[in-house]
Amino acid sequence: MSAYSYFPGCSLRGTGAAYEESLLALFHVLGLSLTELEDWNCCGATSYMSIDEGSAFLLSARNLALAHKAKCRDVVAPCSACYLVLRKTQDYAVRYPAIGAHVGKSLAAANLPALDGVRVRHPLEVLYNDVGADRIHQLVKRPWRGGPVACYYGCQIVRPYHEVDRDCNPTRMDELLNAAGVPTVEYALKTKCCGGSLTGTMHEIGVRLNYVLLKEAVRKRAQAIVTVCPLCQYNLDACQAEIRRGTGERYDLPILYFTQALGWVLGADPEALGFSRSISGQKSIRQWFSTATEEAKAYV
Amino acid sequence: MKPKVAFYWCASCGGCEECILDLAEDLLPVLDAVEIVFWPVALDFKEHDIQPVDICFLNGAVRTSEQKRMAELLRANAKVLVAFGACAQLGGIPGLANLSTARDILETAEEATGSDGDHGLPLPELFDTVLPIDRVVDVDYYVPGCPPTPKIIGQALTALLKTEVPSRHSVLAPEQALCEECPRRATRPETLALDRFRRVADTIIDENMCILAQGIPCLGPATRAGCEGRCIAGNMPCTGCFGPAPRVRDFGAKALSAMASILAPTGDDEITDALRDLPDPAGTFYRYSLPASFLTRKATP
Amino acid sequence: MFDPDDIRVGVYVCHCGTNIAATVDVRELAAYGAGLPHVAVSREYKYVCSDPGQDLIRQDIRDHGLNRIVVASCSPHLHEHTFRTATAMGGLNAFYFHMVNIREQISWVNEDKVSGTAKAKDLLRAGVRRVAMHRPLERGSIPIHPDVLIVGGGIAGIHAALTLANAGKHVYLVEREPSIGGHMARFDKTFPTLDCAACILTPKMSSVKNHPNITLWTYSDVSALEGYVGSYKVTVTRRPRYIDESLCVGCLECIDACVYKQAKVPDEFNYGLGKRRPVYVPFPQAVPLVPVIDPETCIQFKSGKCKKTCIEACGDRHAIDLRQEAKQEIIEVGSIIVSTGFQAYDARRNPYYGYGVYPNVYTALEVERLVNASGPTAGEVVLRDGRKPQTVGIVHCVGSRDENSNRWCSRVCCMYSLKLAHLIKEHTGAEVYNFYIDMRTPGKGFEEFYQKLLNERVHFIRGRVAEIADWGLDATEEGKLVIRVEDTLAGKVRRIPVDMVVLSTGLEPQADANDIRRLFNISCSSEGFFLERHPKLAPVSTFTDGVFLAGCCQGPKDIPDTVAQAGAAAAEVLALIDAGHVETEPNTAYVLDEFCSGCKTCVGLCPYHAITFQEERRKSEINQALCKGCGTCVAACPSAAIGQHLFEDSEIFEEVEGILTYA
Amino acid sequence: MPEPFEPKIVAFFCNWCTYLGADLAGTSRLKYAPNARVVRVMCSGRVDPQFVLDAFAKGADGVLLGGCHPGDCHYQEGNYKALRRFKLLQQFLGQMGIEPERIRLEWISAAEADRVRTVINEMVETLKRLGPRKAPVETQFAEAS
Repeated sequence: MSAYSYFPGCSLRGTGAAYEESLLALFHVLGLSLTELEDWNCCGATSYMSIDEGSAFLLSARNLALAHKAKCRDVVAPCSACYLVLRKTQDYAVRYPAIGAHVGKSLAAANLPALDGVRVRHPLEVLYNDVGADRIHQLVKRPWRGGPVACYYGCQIVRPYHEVDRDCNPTRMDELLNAAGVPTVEYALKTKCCGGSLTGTMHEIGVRLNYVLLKEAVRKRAQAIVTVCPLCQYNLDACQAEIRRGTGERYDLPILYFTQALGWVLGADPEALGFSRSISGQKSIRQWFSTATEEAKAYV
Repeated sequence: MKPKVAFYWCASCGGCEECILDLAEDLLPVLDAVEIVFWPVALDFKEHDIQPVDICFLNGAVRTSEQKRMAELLRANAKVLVAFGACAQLGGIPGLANLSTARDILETAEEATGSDGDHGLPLPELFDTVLPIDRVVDVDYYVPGCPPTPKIIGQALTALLKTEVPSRHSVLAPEQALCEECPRRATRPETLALDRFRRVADTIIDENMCILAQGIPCLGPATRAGCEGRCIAGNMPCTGCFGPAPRVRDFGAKALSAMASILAPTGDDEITDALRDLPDPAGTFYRYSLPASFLTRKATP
Repeated sequence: MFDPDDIRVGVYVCHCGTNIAATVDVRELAAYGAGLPHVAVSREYKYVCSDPGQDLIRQDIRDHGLNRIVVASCSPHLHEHTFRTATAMGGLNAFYFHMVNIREQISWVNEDKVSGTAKAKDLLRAGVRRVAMHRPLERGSIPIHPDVLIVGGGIAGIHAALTLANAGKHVYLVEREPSIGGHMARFDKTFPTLDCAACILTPKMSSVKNHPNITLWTYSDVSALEGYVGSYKVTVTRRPRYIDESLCVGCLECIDACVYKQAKVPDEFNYGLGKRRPVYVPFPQAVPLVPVIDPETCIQFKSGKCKKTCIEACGDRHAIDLRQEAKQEIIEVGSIIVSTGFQAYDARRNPYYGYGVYPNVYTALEVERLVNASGPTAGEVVLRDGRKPQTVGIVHCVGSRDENSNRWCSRVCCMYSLKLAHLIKEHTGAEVYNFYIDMRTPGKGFEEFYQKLLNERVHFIRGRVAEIADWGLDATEEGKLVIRVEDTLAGKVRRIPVDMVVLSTGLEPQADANDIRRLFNISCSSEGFFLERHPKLAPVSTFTDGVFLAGCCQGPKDIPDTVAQAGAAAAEVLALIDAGHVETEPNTAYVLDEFCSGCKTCVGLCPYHAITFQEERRKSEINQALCKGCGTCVAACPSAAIGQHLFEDSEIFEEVEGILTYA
Repeated sequence: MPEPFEPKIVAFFCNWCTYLGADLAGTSRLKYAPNARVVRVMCSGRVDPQFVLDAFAKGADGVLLGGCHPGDCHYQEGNYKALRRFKLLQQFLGQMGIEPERIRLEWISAAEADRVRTVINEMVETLKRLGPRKAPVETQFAEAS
C-alpha cells in the first residue's frame, strides 16, 4: 500500500483534534501509512487568501515543495480549507504564468524544488479511490448501533475542483458509509454553507445557517451529521446550545467526522477516535460507541 | 565488321561479370557476334585501352571518385551505355551504405583491420552517397537483376544487336511484375488478410503455396518479372532485385504500401504487433534500390 | 489556329468581394499566375462565380485558345460544379478544370496578407501544374430507383411520406415504435395557435396507413444498407409484435381479455405516468391500430402457464401468433430521408433540480401527458398524491445553454413552456412561475403569445434556477418544493415555494444517433445532430448523395419548421426521381492491363467488391459502376497498374511538386 | 539577420471529413498557422507512400495525413489502410533519419474545425522545435564529388 504524506494544518491540532485522532486510527486499521510532512507550515487558507493572495500561494507552495523534496507523491490534507488552498496553488501556478513565476522564484530562493509531481489528496477521496467501498465492506468489524446519519460535505472539497466528488450532489461519503453498514438519509443541504468563519464575525448569520442545516437534517430523520471538515464540524457542534436557547427547539445531534464513524465500524479503538471531544449529542455518542455493551453482548 | 563491346564494373560484387561467363556455351555465339575490346575482369586492360565502342555494359554502382571518372569516360566512348545489373540500375546491395556515412564506414573498416587510415598511397575518395549509374551519366538501357539471368542477357543482346533497337532508357525485361510468371501464381488467394508478417528464419515455408499468402513479405507483386521466379523455385521469397515495374517511381514505397494493405488488424497496437517481425523496412523494401529511391539516403547532419 | 497539344492555362483569381481580397493580394497573385509555365491568361475578378465571371472564362477559352482552367477562389465543395460547367460552356471538357481553395484554406484562416499571399502562390502554382496533367473525362450516369425509404415516423417522416406518395412515388416508412406519430402524438395543444395536436396529426397518420403508395412498417428497424444513390439495398428488421398485422382488425378485445385485469406495467407512451397491460396499444389513435404483446411481462412468455384468454378473445380472426419471429424485409430504393428525431434531455443529469428525487418534479413531456385529455389522468393536472397544485414553477433551459450539459439553445422550450403555463393555469387556476434566462419567441405569432401569457398574470422571473429542494425555512415553505433563483431583474435571490415543478428539458440527438449516422454514412455536427451538406444552400442534403434529412435529427426545431423541412426533403427526392438519373463524378479507378501482373493485391481491398480477378486474362478488373473512387487500391497496387481518374498519381505528384518547388 | 524558420507542411486531407473540417475552420474564421498546404484526396486510403516520400525528398519539413475517424470512413475502411501504411512508413522514415514527429496521421471529422487548427498549430510548433530537415541528398553528393 502506497505511503501518504500527511499535512495536518492548524485545525487538526486545535478544534479538530478528534479528526486527527480518528484519521490516524482509521488509516492504521486500514494499514495505510501516513507520515507527517516535516517542517510544514500554515496552508495559507482563508484570511491570507483573502488579504494577500501572493503570500498565501507561497505558504502552500512551500508545503507542496517540501513534499516533493521528500519524494512523496500524495499529500493528504484532511481539512477542507487546507485541501482547497493547496490544490488551488498547484493549479494556479500552472494556469497563470505570473503566479507560477512568483512561486517558482521564491521556492528557488529557498532552494526548494518545483511543485510538479505532487498530488493533493483528501482522505475521503483516498478511501474512495485507493481503498474502495468494497474493501471497506469486507473490513467491517462492528455493527453500527446509531441511527441514520446525514452526510454533510460542505463547500470546499467539491468546488471548484471535482477530484474528491461531484460538485452538486456528491455521494461518495454516503457510498462509503453505506458500504460500512451506516444508513444515510437524502440530505439536500449536503454542500450548503456552514457559516464558515461567519460564526466568528457575523455571528447571527452564522448561527442561522447552521440552524437551517440542523433543522433539515432532523426533518429527514437523521440522528447525526457526519462531516469531512473541521470548521463544519465545529460550527454545527458548537451552535446547537445557542440554537436551543434561541428557538426552543431541542437539537442535540452528534456531529461526527466520517473518520470517526468509519473508524468505529472498522474496529478501531474507540478511545482513539476522539468521541469524548464532541460537545453536542454526548448521550447518543455514549450509547452508540461504547464497547462495554459490546463486550457484554459477547457473553450472552 | 562486328560491333565493339566493352565490359566494366564499378561498385559491385563481381557477380554481374560472373553471369556473363555463366552463359556457358551460349557465350560462343555472343563472342562471334561481337568484338570485346575492353574487359578488365577477364583480361589485362588499363584505362588507356579504352577506345570508342558500340556498346558498353557497365555494372555496379558509383561510390568512389574513380568509379565516377570511369563511368564518365566510358559514357564518352560508348555509342550505347547499358546499366547492367541491379547495382548499376538502382544502386544494389552496396546502396545500403546510404544508411550510414563514408566516415562511419571507414572508421569501422579501420577498427576492424587495426589500420590507422594512412594507406601510404593515394586512394580514390569514398563518397557519402552511393548512386546508380544514371545519377552520374546518361544511360541508354538497363538490364535488371542481381545478377541478370542468362535469359535476360541473351534477350538484351539480341535486342541491342537488332537493326531497330528498343526505345531509349527502357529496361530490357518484361513490363509486368513477377507474379505474372510466378510458378506458384495459381495458389495466390484472391483476398489476403494477414494477421501478421513472418520471418523466413523461423517459418517453414510450404513449397507449393504462394509465399506471401504464408505471411512472408515476398516482393514478387512489386518486382519486375524476367527472372522466371528463381528464388521462388528455391522456396525463398522475392527480394526485389529486378527493380520496380515501369510505372512505379519508388520501388520500396510501393512494395511497402502493398504489404501494409494486405494486413488484417485495424487497431493501433494490433498493427504494431503485426509488424513485429518486420523490423527492418529499409532493408526489406529497399534492399536493391535505396540509392534510386526518392530519399536516396539517410539524412545526416 | 491554336495547337491543342500546346497547353494553355487560364488562371482566374477571385476576390470574393473582400472575403479573399482582404487577406490575399489578389492583384499580385494574378500577376504571379501570369508568369507560371503554360499560363496564357491570368486575371483577377470580383466574383468569378457570378455570370459575368463565368462569361469571362468562356470568352477567354475562345479568344485565347485556352485548354485548361484554374480558378483560385473558395472550396471545391461550394463551386467546383459551377466552374466545371463554365469550362464546358466554353467548349472544353469540364474536367480540364482545377479549383484552388484560397478562401476556406487561406483568407478566412490567415491573419496577415504577406504569408497569405505566399501560401496562395504555392497553391496556385500547384493547381497550374496539376491541371496540365488533366485529361478529358466523361461523367457516368446512374438511374434512380423511384422508390423511397423514410426512416422515422414522426411528423417529419409522416409529412414527407405523404408528400411523396401524393406525387405518385412509392414510400417505405419505417418506424421503430409500435405506432407512428413520434413526439407530436404525445402533445396536447401546439403553440402558438393552441390547436389540438391530435386533431391535426391523427388524420395525417391514418392517411399514411390508408395510402396505396405507402408501405408502413412499424416496430421495425433498418438493420443494413448497401448501394449508392439511385439504387440502395435496404434490409429492414421487423420485430415480432406477436399479433399478425394482416389479420388483426384492431378491435382491441385481446387487451380487455388479458388475464391482467388491472394494467400493471408502467406505460412507455405516458413516460410511466400511466399503466398498461402486457398486450397493449401505445395510445388510442395509434397507427397501425394493432396491439403489441410485450414478452417481458406477458405471463405466457414468462411461465408458459397463461390461460391465453387473449387468443380466445381473438377467436376465429387468429391474429395472435405467439410464435411470431423477427422478419427481414429487403427492399430497393433510390433515395432515403432520415427523420429519426430527437430525445429529450435526461433531467437526472442536473441533480440540483431533484428530478427522480422529489415526486412532484416533472419534465415538460410528462406534463404534456398530464394536460392531455387522452393522457393517464384524462387531462387532470394533479400531483402524484392526487392533489391539485396551487403553485407551479416552470424552469426553462434544463439541459440547454449550459456549459455543463448542452451548449445549444433547444429553440422550442420557451414556447412550449409558455404553452404549458397557459394550459396549467387553464386546468388548475394555479399560480404559475416561469424561470427563464432569456425569452426567445422569434416566430410567427410567438411574441404575441408571450404577451397573451403576460396578460394572463403568469409570473416571469429572469434568472437561472440554482436549486430545487424540499427543505423549508419557515411555515410557508413546509411541504413545498422551494425553488432558489437569483431574480436578475429584482437583483436579489428569491426562494419560491411551489407544489409542482416542470423542467423544460432541451432537445438532444437520439442515443443511437451515431449508429444511425454510420448506417447511412452521414456526418454529425459537434453536438451530434446530423450534418447538412451546407447550412444555407443545402440544408436538407447530406454529403452522401441520395440521403436527405428532415426534422429534429438535424437540429432542434418546432413543428412548422419540421414540416417545412420535411417538404423540402421530399422536393429534393422528387427532383432526383424525376431527373431519372444522376451524373456521377468520374473519379473511378481502372486497371492498366499491360502493367497488371495479376498479383491480386487489389482484389480484397475494395469495400464495394468492385474488383474482380479475371482468371482467363489473369488480370484484375474494376467494375466502373461499383467503384466509388476511394483510390485505396490505387495506392496499394505494387506495380502502379491502377489509375484513378481525377486523382492520377501524375496529377498528385505534380501538385506536390508545385507546392514545394519555387517556380 | 536570417529569417525565422517557417516549416513547410504538405497535408493530404480526405474529401469527406478532414477537408470539410478545414472548410468549416474557414467558415468559422478560425485562425491558424499558414504553413500547411493541403492536397485533397478522396480518401486517406488514396495516399500512396510514394507521395509522402516525394514530399520529403522535395523539401517538405512535415507531412500531415487527415482522414475520417475509425468507423466513420466514407468508404468504410480506407482510413484503416491508411493507418497500416502510416505505421510501417513511419518506421522506415525513422531508419532514414527522419524524426517520427515529422509525419502525422490525424482523424478529423467534418465537424472538428477546431481540431484542424490545433493539429496544424501543434505540428508547426513541433517542426519549429525540430528545425529544418537535414540537407537533401543532392548537395551531399555535390560536396562528395
